[in-house]
Amino acid sequence: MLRYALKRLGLGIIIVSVAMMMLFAMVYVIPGDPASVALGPRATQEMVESLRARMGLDQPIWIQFARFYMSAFRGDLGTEVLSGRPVLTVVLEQLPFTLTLIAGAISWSVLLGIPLGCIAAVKRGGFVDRVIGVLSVAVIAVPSFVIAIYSLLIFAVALQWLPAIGAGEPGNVISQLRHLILPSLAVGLGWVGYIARIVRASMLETLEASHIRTARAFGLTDRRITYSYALRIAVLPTITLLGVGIGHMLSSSVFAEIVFARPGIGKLVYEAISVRNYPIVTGAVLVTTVFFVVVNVIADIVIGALDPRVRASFD
Amino acid sequence: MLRLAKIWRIVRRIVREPLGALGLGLVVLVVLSALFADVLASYPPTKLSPADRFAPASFQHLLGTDHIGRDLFSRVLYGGRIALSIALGATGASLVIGIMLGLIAGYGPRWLDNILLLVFDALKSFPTVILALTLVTITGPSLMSVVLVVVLVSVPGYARIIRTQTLVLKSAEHVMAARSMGAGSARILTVHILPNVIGPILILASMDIPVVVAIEAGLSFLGMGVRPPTPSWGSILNDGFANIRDSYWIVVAGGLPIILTTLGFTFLGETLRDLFDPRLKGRV
Amino acid sequence: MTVLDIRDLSVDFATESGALQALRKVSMSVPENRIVGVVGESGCGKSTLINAILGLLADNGEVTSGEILFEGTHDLTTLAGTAMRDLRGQKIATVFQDPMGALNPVLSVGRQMRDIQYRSNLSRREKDARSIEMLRKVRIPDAEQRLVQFPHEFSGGMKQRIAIAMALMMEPSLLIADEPTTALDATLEVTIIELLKELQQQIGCSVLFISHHLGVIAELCDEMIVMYAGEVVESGTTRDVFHNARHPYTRKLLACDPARLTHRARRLPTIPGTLPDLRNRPEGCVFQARCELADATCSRMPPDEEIAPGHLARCWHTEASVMIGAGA
Amino acid sequence: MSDDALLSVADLHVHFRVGGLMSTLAGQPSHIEAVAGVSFAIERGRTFALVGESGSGKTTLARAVNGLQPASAGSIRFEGRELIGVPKDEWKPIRRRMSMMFQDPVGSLSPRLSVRSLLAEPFVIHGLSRRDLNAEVMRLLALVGLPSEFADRYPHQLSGGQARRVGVARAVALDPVLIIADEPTAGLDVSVQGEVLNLLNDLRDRMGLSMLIITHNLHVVRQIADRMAVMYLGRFVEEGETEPIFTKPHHPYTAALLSANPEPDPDKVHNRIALPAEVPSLLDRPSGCEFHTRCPFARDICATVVPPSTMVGASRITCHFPLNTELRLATSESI
Repeated sequence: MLRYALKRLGLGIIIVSVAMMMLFAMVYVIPGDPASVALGPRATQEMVESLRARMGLDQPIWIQFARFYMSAFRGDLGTEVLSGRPVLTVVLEQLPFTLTLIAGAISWSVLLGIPLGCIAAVKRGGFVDRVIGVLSVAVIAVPSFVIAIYSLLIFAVALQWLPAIGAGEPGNVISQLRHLILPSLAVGLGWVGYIARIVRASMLETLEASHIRTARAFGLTDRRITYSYALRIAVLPTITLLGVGIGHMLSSSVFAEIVFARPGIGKLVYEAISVRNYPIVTGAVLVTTVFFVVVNVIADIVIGALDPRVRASFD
Repeated sequence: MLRLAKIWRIVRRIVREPLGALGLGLVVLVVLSALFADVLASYPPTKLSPADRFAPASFQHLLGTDHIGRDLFSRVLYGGRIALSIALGATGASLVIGIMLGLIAGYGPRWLDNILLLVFDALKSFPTVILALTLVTITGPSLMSVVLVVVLVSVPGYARIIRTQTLVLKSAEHVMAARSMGAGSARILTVHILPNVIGPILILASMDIPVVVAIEAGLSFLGMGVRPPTPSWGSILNDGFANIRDSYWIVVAGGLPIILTTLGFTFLGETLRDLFDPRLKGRV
Repeated sequence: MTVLDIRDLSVDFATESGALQALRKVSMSVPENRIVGVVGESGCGKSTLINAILGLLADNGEVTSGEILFEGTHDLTTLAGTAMRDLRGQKIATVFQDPMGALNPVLSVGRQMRDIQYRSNLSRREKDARSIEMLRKVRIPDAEQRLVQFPHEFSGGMKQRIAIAMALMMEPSLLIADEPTTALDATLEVTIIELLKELQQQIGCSVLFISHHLGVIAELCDEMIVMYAGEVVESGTTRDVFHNARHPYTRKLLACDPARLTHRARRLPTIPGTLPDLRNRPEGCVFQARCELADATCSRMPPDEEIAPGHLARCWHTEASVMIGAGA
Repeated sequence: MSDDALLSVADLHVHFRVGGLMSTLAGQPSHIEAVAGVSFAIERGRTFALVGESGSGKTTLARAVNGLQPASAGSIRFEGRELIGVPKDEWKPIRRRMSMMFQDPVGSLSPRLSVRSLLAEPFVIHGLSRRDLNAEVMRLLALVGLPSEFADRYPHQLSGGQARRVGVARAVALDPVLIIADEPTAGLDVSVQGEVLNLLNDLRDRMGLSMLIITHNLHVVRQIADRMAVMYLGRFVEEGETEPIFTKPHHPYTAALLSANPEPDPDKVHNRIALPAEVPSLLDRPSGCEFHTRCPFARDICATVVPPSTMVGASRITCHFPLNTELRLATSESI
């Protein structure tokens, strides 16, 4: 188990390194000089030159990359050009807001999606199954930012049931929760559908497996077969899906944060881009990428713990 | 003639499913309205008329007007052209690239496979929208940037599926049999592997069309997609969002076509998949 | 007493191109403390028969006639869910063909063996002790240590032993073994057969043993039935059927078995022709299209001719059939 | 081993890489030897059978002969030419002379191709498409006894026996001199097995083919092979003429395999040679004679000293204490 976890972690580190290489290539190799862009058209040649030197842009490309790489591993993502604050601090300030949003979205979509998937699988082919099927497909199809805008229009503007803007007063949990409802609805709604579908599908697949036939032939009760023998296998794909899904949720949360004027990584990046504040952009991308990879490593380790076959195949 | 009869049979099978009929209807509606936008629209989509700003829906303006008096109905029709052409173009490009890379990774040498897998994993580990925003800042907002984003985001998915299938088929007995006869890699890939992996991936791609529509609209909503004044559903939403408290109809006009298009293509794709490849059921 | 008594059982499957009659008027019985073999080639209806007995027919399958009497009292075709479930695992146990898929991959072997004892009042420790005892009986070395292991940590032969241990744990009165050795190598196959025989005598249960391997049936079974296209064409003691087969199909099938040829033959015997379409069964005898004795009488349903006490053949020409396959 | 043999294999080894970098660093073996030093020859027009249980390396050996699996050492001479070290692009003409049939009758046919395209494929691959392909397809169908309308069927519409016939037709399409058949009767009912074996025997006689048959089914061997070899853990334990081995096996493993065959006669009393324990892992080969962990006749020396390869009668065997009695596996006793 430990070996498996270590291997998985090693792979994660390699993936992050490759991702950093790509990020570096994208930002620094593609034409357009960050220094002159950052300073705007009215900057003098000397100003640009001095900023270039300060940012290390006058060095050969591979030295720039090595520096970027080494400092990133030390946790130094550079400093913001204008305010001079460390980028990591700025990004980490915003991270909790995004995490809260994603946690909210995951919890309610899992709590709703798994039971719906089970019900659909058990009542396969029936009316309830069909309704759950159509609804799942529908909520998956509609883009989350449209859901965000429409729910803002309906619940905040028209009905005025819930607040439209911000993350709530600091320290006031009730207010924060009220501010969380609409954004997490927008981010999580599609996931109810995804989870319900995958649980239904893997449940049906598992129920057809020959070991389930064996269990039936030994007279085990349907309850035990469904919820103990089959569900244990059927939730495994859900965990993988959620790991990958964190990426999608980070994307949806960008929209949710902009629509609901909520602080967070997405809003930070969006605003940094409009003023061409590159260090913030790369820093935020790196932090979210690391976050994504870490979540996936954890998801794989959880699966390894639940499924002895996975552990064995990694040895 | 035979082909037409075959297509007709498929259409009849789709329509027999309620969801398929609804999906096909919506898709036909969206495609026709985009094709005949110039006939159906009563105003040019970019024509300003400051006198009519913020007009709610009426017979002159079926969906109302926006903050600079452009007719929303006309903009929605022309926006459909943009959305659909990006969806088709970008999906097609990603498919071609994805299939080629997948075949190379699955059939080629092990080291190349490992490198490609790492690249795919790394690409997928960037959150889509943040990656898109970063790219667009570099390349500037344009139609091509949107296509580029879609390709970068969807190629790893297609390639991975094709790779897995290819790996399985590579050691399948019918491929071994062809190799033992002396067939070369080109023949094995095109005759013995590709026809067996392409069906599922085409269906998956058709189900990705709504995703591409959403990416285009999303980027345009953030002002990072097609440049104004080109009409796009996303930019209509952007215009409307600024005025959501007073002129709700603008966001409604921008959002509805997105919802109808994504639902239409998804329902159609689901039905196609259930009819032609039940094995894929439940894949997301 | 007869443990299992099947009378006139017919099963239909609804398919897109019409009803498929998978079993037609199948009658057979399994007496107490006997091993009864079912032999037949693919498509003969062996699996349908087992699924019908266990009440595990697919959703599109339906029993259209007949009854399956278990211990003379319960008709398994009409038994409702809970009552049927109480029989399964308790009174009727099953070992399936595929040893790889028969155990749940994410639960330990011990947990699964404990779970099937859920009806007993034993403590957890006592249940585990019983599991260990059973594993020892099927000769799994280091049974205590292996209880906590997962199915993938066992070889195919070991998994099949575990499946047998689980099946016999509740000391059922009927064990159904569905091609339990087909997936195994020959040297493993004989050890499993010998194990089964030994445990059957120890426990004193009856066994319904399904196989396409004539040698295994001959070695293991006391009685046997031969199935073709969903019908029982011949039944009797193993000795009667092997030495004095009277249905043309049985005679041809026996002749085909290369194990009978102890010297190299110029041409191996075969059965020309193919199975009839079960959606569109021929009138009368089901084997007539492939039978050289077939004549006009065969278009009427043949009777189950009694050759000797307990030896039946469903054929009009049981006298003439002795000529078939004689050359082999 | 005579020089004019069609195929002669000498001291052939095939390795597989197992485990990754981590397990190598942990000191576990990084390779397993699936085939570990095997020698045999096939004369023209003769049939040679490889017998063994799952994991014995017989399929790997066959694939190595055909070049589908690279060999790591040894020699394979086919029609006088050394095949080991032949560059990839020179294999094509060799494969025209040597064709292969695979285990799964239906699965070894490409699912999206019609029988017509499947039968035409050998000609297309070898650049013979100027021939009248339709006539060739019809000729092949007739050769294996399938009606001509089968040309328009697809693999999933064929029964196992029919698919196997298509496989045989593909294998003989280009008039090869050697056919390698991996479990030609696997998954077929006994009544169909006979048809396939008859067909193979016929074609061999008519076309003067040589065959290498891989199987676990001893009855098949007896009906089709002139010579045979028994494999255990990637090595031959016994090799020789078929009939003598069947009547008088010298290696205990051969004897055990032969005795493990239940016979279709309820009155036979079996004298079985039971094999205790399980087949050892290739990662952890036993010392001395590799069969000693399961051999009922093993003595002390067997666990320590590798037995030499010796000729006993007409067979070459690897055993310290060859059996030397007529095998009486079963005795008929009238009851």
